[in-house]
Amino acid sequence: MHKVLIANRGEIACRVIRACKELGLPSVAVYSDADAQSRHVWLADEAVRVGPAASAESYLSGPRILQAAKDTGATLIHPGYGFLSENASFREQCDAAGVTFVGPGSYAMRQMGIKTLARDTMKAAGVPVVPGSEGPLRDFAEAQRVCLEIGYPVMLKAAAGGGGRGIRLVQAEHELEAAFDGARREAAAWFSDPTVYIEKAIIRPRHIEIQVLADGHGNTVHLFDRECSVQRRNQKIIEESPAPGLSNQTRLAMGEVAVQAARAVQYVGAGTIEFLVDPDERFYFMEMNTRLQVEHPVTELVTGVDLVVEQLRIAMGQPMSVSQATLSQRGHAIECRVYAEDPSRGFLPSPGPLRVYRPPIGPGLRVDDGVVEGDVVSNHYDAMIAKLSAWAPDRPACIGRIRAALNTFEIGGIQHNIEHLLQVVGSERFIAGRYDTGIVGTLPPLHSEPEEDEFAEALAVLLHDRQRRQTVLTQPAADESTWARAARQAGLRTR
Amino acid sequence: MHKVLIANRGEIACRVIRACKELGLPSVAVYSDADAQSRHVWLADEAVRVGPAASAESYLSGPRILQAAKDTGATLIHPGYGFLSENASFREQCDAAGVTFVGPGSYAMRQMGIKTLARDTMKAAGVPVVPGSEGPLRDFAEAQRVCLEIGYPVMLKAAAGGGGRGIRLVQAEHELEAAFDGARREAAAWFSDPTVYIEKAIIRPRHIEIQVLADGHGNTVHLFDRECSVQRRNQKIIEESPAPGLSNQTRLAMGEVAVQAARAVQYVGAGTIEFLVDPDERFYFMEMNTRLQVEHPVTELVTGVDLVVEQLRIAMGQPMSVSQATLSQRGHAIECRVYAEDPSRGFLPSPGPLRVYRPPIGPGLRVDDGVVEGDVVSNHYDAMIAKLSAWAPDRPACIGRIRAALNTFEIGGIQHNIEHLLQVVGSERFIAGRYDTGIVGTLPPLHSEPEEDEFAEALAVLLHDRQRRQTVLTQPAADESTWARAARQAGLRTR
Amino acid sequence: MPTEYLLEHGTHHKSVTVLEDHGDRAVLQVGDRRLEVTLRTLPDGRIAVSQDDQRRLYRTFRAGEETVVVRGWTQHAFKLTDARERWLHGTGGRHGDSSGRVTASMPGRVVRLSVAVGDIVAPGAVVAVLEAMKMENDVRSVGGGRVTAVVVQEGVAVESGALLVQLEPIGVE
Amino acid sequence: MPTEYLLEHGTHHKSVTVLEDHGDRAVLQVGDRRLEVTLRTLPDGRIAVSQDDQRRLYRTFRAGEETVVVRGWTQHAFKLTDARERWLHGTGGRHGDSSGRVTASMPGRVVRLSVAVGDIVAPGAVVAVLEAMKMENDVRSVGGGRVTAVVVQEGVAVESGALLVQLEPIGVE
Repeated sequence: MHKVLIANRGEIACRVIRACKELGLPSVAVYSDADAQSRHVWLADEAVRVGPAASAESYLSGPRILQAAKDTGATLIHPGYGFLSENASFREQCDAAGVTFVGPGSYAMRQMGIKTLARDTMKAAGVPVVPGSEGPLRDFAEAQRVCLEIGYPVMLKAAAGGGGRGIRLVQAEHELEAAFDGARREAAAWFSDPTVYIEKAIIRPRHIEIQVLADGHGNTVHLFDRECSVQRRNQKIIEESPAPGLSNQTRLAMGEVAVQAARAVQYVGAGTIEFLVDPDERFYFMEMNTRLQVEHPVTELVTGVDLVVEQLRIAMGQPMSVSQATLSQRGHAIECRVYAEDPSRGFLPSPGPLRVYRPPIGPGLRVDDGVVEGDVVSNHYDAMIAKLSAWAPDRPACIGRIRAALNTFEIGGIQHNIEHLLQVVGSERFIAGRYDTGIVGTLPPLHSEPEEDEFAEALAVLLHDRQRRQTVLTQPAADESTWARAARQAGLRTR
Repeated sequence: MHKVLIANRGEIACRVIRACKELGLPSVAVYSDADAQSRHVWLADEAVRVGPAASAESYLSGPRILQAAKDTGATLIHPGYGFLSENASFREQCDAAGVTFVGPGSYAMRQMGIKTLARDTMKAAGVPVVPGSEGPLRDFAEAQRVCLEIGYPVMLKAAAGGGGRGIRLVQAEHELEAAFDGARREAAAWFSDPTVYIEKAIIRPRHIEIQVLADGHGNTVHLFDRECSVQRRNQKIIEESPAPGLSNQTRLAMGEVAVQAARAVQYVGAGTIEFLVDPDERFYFMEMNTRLQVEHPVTELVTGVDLVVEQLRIAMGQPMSVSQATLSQRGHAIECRVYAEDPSRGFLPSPGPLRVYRPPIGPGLRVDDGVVEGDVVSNHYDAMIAKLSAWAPDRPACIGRIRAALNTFEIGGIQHNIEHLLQVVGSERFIAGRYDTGIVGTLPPLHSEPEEDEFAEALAVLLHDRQRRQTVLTQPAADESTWARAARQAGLRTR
Repeated sequence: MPTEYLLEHGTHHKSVTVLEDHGDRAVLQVGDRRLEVTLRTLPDGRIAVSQDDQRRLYRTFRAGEETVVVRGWTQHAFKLTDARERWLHGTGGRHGDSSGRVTASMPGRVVRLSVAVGDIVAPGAVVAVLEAMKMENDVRSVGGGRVTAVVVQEGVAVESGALLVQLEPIGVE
Repeated sequence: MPTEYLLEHGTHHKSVTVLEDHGDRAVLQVGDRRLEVTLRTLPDGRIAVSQDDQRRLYRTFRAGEETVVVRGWTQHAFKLTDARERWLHGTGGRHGDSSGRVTASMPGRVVRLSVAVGDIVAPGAVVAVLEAMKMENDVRSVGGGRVTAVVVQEGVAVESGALLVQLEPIGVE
C-alpha cells in the first residue's frame, strides 16, 4: 500500500491531498513553523514539522523532507511546483532512499534545467528554437554574420546574465556595433564576464505552452495548449485554454513537437513545454517545466483529465489512463491568480491577516486555495492566495462567468489584485482574444482609491460610535451570549 | 433589455440568479416572510416580498408573483422547479400580462400534466407506454382479457387513486378475481369511486430519464440519460449520468423517443421524459416533467451544456446553442441530495438552525445550495439543503470523489442524511452499477447513535466546565476583544 | 477542587472530571482512564484536539441544555450535570417514555389525530400525523395504554416535544 | 448629546454625526446630508445596510486605529476621531510625508541599502530594497533631502511602517 508525502504547502498541497483522498491513498503533509495551523496540515491524514519558516530550512531541505518520509513510512513524494520540484539532486536522493519521487527522472530534469543544454538538446531533436548564435559570440564579425543569417530585430544577451540585465534590442544593422560594444561593457560590469550571444527578437510574442504526460510504459501524449500571455513582470496572472485565435493546425503541430521534446529526454510524468509564438504563429521552444504547473486546472477543465491522479498513477508504475486518440478539448477555461499585492502601489506584496475571505461558488467554477478566512498570508512564501478558474461551453460564456465570479469574491484585510484581474478580463483586447505578452502594459493604471460609499461610511461611524459609547443596544439571546462569552474567554470560538 | 424574476427560493433560485449574472441580465428575487434574509434574496439585484411563509400565499400565488414582476419591470419569469413551474394557468396569466414565462407553452403543460391524457398522447405519438387497459375497466371479463394480452404480473390501480393507495399486485391469473373485487372495494372506500384499471407490473424497474431541450426555431434535441433509481419513498436521493450498464443502443433509442415525445406536444424549453426500464432494457414512458429538474447538474456536468442559460436564451427567442450532432457525454457525474432529515428516526424531517455548514470544495465538485451557516432550515418548505455533485473522467473515479467529498462535509445543528448517502454510494450494488429502484430497501438500517468519541467528550466537558467556572483562561488580544464586544453588543458580528 | 460531571450521550453515561485545564492543554479523568489532550482553535473556528499521533477537528455549539460537538458530518449531543447536584436531587440517569406522554418529534402542523379519549392504543401505534416540510409523518406512541387526554387539535402548529396525547397504563405491566 | 466625528478616508475628510441609533435603524448627519439607514446582520455575518431601494452587504473589522469596511472585494479603511478632541489638541487633518522619514511599506527583509549618511537623495529615489514573499521591492523616499541617519542594516527583518532612513531638507523648500 502506498502513502504519499506532499513536499509543499498552500493550494497545491491541498490539491494533491484531495487527489490522494479520492484514490484512497493516505497522505502526509509537511509544514514549517509558519504553517503549523495551515489548511494543508489539517487536510492531510498526518502532518510532520520539517523546520522553521525560512524555506531553505524547511520546504527546500531535501534531507528533512526525506526524514519525514522515512518517519511516516511514505512511499511516494509529490513535490508540487516550486521548492524541490525541479531539483535533480533531490530526485536522486529519493531514489537512493528508496522513495518514489512523483516526477521525471533526474536525467530529464538536468537536461531541461540547464537552459543552454536544453536549447542544444531540443535543436538536436528537431524542436524549433529561437534562431541565434551557436553559443557565445567570438567577435563582432561573427555577430554581424549571425544577424545577417537570422534577420533583424535581434537581442544581444549576456551569457552570464539574468533578471533582464545586460540585454539590448537591436532593430537594424547600423545599431549593431554600438549595441555589441555596449552590451559587452554592461555584461562585464554586471556579471564580470563580457561574453554575449544573439537571439532573434520575437516582437509581440505570445506565450503558449503545451501540457504533456508520459508514463513508464512508453506512452507520451500532449493535452493541448494553454495561453499564458497575460503576465506582469514575467509573472503569469491569467491563463486560458484553448489559446484564443490559435489555428488548430498550429495547435496540433505544437502538440506533436512537445511530444517529440518530451521523448528526447525520456520524460516520464506531467510536464510542460513553453513556446514563444509570433504573430504569424511561428513557434519556438522556450523551456520545459519538468513538473506540474500552477495553471494545470485550465487543462483539466477542458480535457477532463485529472493530471494529479495521472501523475500518481504513473509514479506507482501504472500506465496513464488516456491516449492521444481519445483526448480532446471541450469548451473553454480561464484561470485567474489572486495575489496578495497592492495594484495601487506598484503591486507591492501585501502580506497580513486575511480578515475577510469567501471565494465565489457556482456551476462551472473551481477554486484552488490553501487558506481559510482568518489565516495570515505569510511574507515568507509566494503571494498567491487562490486560483479562481471558470469553465463554460464557449469563450464568451467563460468570460461572463469569470467576471461574475470575480465580482462576487469577498476578500479583505490585505490588498489584492482582483480589480486588476477584472480590468484585464474586461479589456477590449482580452475579450477580442487578440493579445500578446504586452497586454498588461497597455492597460491604464487603476485608481488608487475606491469610490466613496456612503453606506460604508455610515457603518464605520456607527460601529465606532457604539464601541465608544459601550452601550448595549441589542441584547443577544441570553443562552447564546453566556455560551459565547465562556467560549471566548476560553480562547475558543463557538461559531 | 431583459430582466429576470425568479419565482422560487433556495438553491434553484440561486442557480438561476447566477446564470443571469453571467449573461449580464438583471435579476429579481421574490421571498416570503420566512425567507426575508435568505441567500437568494441577497444574491439577486433586487428582491420583492410576495407574502407570508405559507407557500400558497407567497411562492404559489400567481397574482402576487405577477405583481412583483410588474412592479420591478421584469420581462421574464423563471419558475425553477416545484411551485408554479408546471402550472398551465399561471403560464397563461403570464402571457396575458405580457411577461415571458421561461418554460413550455400551456398546451404542452396540460397535455403532460394530466397523466391519463399524457399516456394517450404518447401512445398516439408512438412512444412506448406501460401496457395496460385502455382507460377504466368495465368489468371482470375485460380485466381477464387485458391480463391475458399483457401477461402477468399486473398492477390493479384505482382510477381516482393516489399516494400508493388502492394498488394491488397480481402475480398470476388465479389471484385476479379476488384482487379485482378487493381493489374495487378499497377504491370505493378510499376514493368513493370503485373504478380500477390495469397496468403491467414492471418488476425491479430502473428509473431512467432523458433530458430534452427544444427552441422556438424547430430544434429539439436530447441530452442523454440520467439514472434516478436511488429513491426512498419515491423521493430521488442520488442521480447519475450516464446510467451505469445501460447499453448505448438503448440510451440512444430512449433519446430518440424522448425527442419524439417532446415534438408530439410542441414542446419548447427544457424538459424531462421519465421512463421505467425493465431488466431487459425495455423502456416505458412514465411521465414528462415540463420544467427544469432538481438533478439537472449531472447532465450539465457530462454534456457541458448550461441548461439554465439555454432556457433563458430560448425564452428570449434565440435558437439553442447546441445541436444533436455536437452533443456528447464525457466522463461521469453523480449528484447526492442532502436533506434535513433523521435517518435514525425513519427519516423524519429535521428543520432547525444550521449551526455548522461547510460543504466540501475541490476539483470536479459542484455544490448547489441556497443556505449559509447560521440559516434556519424552515419547516415550511422542502427539506433539501444542498445538492453535492461530482464529475470525474470515469465512474469509479467519480465514486471515489463523491465519497471523499461526502466524508468531508461539515454539517451540524440539524439531523441529515449524509451517512445514508455514504452508505448507498459505498454499497456493493451501487459500486457495481447494477441496481434498480429497490436498492435503498436492500440496505441495513443505520446505527441510531454515532460511535463514542473520547476527544468529543473531553471537549464538551471542558467547554461546559469553563463556562461554569466563568474563568478567564486565555485573554484575547485587547483590541480585538474590545471591538468584538462592542460589535456584539450592537448586534453586529465583526468576523 | 475539580468538579465531577455526569456526561450523558444518548443511552451512555460517564463520569468525567477535569483534573487540569491550561487552556491549550488539559487533563481529564474519564471513568477510570486518564486523558491528556492539547487544544487549539484554528482560524476558521474549528477546534483541534490532539493526543500523541491522533488529531481531530471539531466545532461546538450549545443547544438548550446540551453541548453539541460536531466532527465533519457526525454530531454528538452531550448533556452534562454536576455529579454532586444529581445525587442531592436524586434525579438519577433514568430516561425513556414510560410516562405515557406522546409528544411531537419535530415542529410541524397536526394534520390528523387518529385517537380519541378512551381509545386503547397499542405500543408503536400511530396516534397522530404531523406535517413538516411538505411531508406527512406518523407520530407513534412508545408504550401502549388508554387515552386520557388529547391535548391538541387538528390543524394547529406544535413545537418539537409538545405533548399531543396522554395515555394511562392498562392492566398490570 | 450626539458626537461629531471626523471621518478620514484616504485624502477625503468628512464630518459625521450619529443623530439617532436604534440598533437596526439609524440616522446620521454626513456633511450637510441627512442619511437614514436600516441595518441587519445576516446569518453569515454580513451586515446589510439599506435605504429605500438601495441595499448593500458589508463586513467590518478593526485594524489598529482604523475601522475597515469590506464590500465584495472593495475595502474602505476609515480613521475616526472625535471632532471636539481634534480641535482641542489641534492636530488637524494634515498628513503626508514632509517629515523626511522613509519607512518600510510592508513587512519584509532589508536586502539592500542604497544610501549612506550624508548622501543627497532626490524625491522618489530608491533608498532601500525590501524582500517580501520572494519578491524584491524598491523603497523610495517621498521627498528629497540629505540622509541624517540609516536606522537599519542589510539583512534585518522590519515591520510595516518601520523607520529605515531619516532625511533632512536641503535648501529652502
